[in-house]
Amino acid sequence: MADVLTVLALLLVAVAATAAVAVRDPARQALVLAVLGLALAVLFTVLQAPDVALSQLAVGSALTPLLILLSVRKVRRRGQREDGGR
Amino acid sequence: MGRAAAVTAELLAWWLLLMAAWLVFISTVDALEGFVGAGCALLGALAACGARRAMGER
Amino acid sequence: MSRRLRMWVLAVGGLGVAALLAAAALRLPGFGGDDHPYGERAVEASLARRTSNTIASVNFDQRAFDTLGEETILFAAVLGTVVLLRQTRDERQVRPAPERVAAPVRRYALVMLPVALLTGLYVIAHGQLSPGGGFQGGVVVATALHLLYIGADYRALERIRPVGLYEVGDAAGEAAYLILGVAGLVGGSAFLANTLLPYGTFNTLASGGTVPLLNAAVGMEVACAVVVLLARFLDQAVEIERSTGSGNDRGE
Amino acid sequence: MNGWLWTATVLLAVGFGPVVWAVATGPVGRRVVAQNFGTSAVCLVMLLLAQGYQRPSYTDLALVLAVLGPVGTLVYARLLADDLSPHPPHTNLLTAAAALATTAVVVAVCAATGPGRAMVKLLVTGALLVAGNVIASRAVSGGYRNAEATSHG
Repeated sequence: MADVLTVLALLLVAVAATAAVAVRDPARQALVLAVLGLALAVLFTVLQAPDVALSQLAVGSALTPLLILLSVRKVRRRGQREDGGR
Repeated sequence: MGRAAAVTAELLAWWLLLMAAWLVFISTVDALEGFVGAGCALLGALAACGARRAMGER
Repeated sequence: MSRRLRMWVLAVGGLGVAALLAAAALRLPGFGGDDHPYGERAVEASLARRTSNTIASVNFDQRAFDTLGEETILFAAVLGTVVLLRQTRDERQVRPAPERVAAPVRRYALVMLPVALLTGLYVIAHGQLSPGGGFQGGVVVATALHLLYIGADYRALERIRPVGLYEVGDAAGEAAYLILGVAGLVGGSAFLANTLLPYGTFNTLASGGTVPLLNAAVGMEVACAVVVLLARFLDQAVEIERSTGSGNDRGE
Repeated sequence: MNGWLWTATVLLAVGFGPVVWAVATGPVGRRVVAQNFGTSAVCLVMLLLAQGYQRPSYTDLALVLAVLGPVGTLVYARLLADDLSPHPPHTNLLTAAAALATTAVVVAVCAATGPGRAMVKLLVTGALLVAGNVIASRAVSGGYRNAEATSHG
């Protein structure tokens, strides 16, 4: 009966991944990617791969959002410059 | 003289706190773990003091 | 090469890959069964060299050459980012404005910076004992430094993080990994072979021969590489802007 | 599947399931709050799995998540400030729920591991998680912004 946990983890990853693709705005996508990272970390732990889960947690919880949101900020500031800035 | 004492005191406080955290984190305690922990705790203490000073004078 | 033709080439290629994948999957041992030909050999070799974390043994001992490739990929990626995100002639650097951050968040960042740094170093040092290693720990160390950007502003972070030093650290980490590999060669066995150091006693920090050293080298390289990467992203997002623009918009 | 794994399954389904839905829909404020709660839920699931699989080394995952999770939420609070400030989300209820769940799980797992350094490590992880969660959710819900009436730098 250990499959219940595996199936649930797989289901959460599938739903989170679909949501990550469905969300189009980059800033919101960064949030969904963070939650997808958490779901993947749970799946890797359930499948007894803690090193991979730790890599996913280390990168996905703070580094990826920072990179994405800094890029969004750069594009937004450049966008404001085009239409006359603030 | 006061400032240097204050900085070393803060450095020492951070070092002790981080050394305690290291001893809690590791599973088996032995001499080498202690040395490596002392080194890492010192690095952490230096970073803590540097960060506080960098954040202080803005 | 019309669009339709390209679609057909894609379809044929995709079909071939699908067929190969299906054929391979059919011959895999059952999910959750107890028949692990590769796993048993890896664990056997890992225990022979007294490395309790088999993944670290596979990463840094049995297939250390692949990890050299992974590490160089990260090094090259950061190098590419540094080149792409450099400041071009028509851009200028603006001093970042001080950002007012609430006191509790500032105190939290000040307390968590050393704790996160220590956690990262702990994960690097115990790579061959418990889950973790150079890559994971390096990222945690790099993220710890950036708590200063979150707790205060980019000016405070720049004061404590000389980028040149981290670029040297990045290269030094990569070089250390190579030197350890050549040391194996000089020591009479093969490149990156784990025959140099004694294997030590099981489940202690000094176990696993060169695995902890390779872990430390990768940890240093990854930490410095991520700091350099984030430095370039922060520069572009906060400081660099087009000088021909209205000009009064100061980066914050 | 011992009791710990069943609890982890229930917490995953009840705690983390709605988070995945809440982070994919609705206003940005609620999404950041959902991400913050998701971090706590998964950290607790990691502690339960570590106990369920009888592998104390898995608690390192919960420790790293307790350290980096709130940092991720603070990154959102900092870089999405423009989207969050018009109508900040209210998070007190959720933070209280997270703190309660954390205390319950940490106490249960500590009772199972027995006194010693391992228990201190669990307590440290729990404390880091609760502190990070409280501060991150206060930062997200603008609890500090009007308190100091800081100029929007």
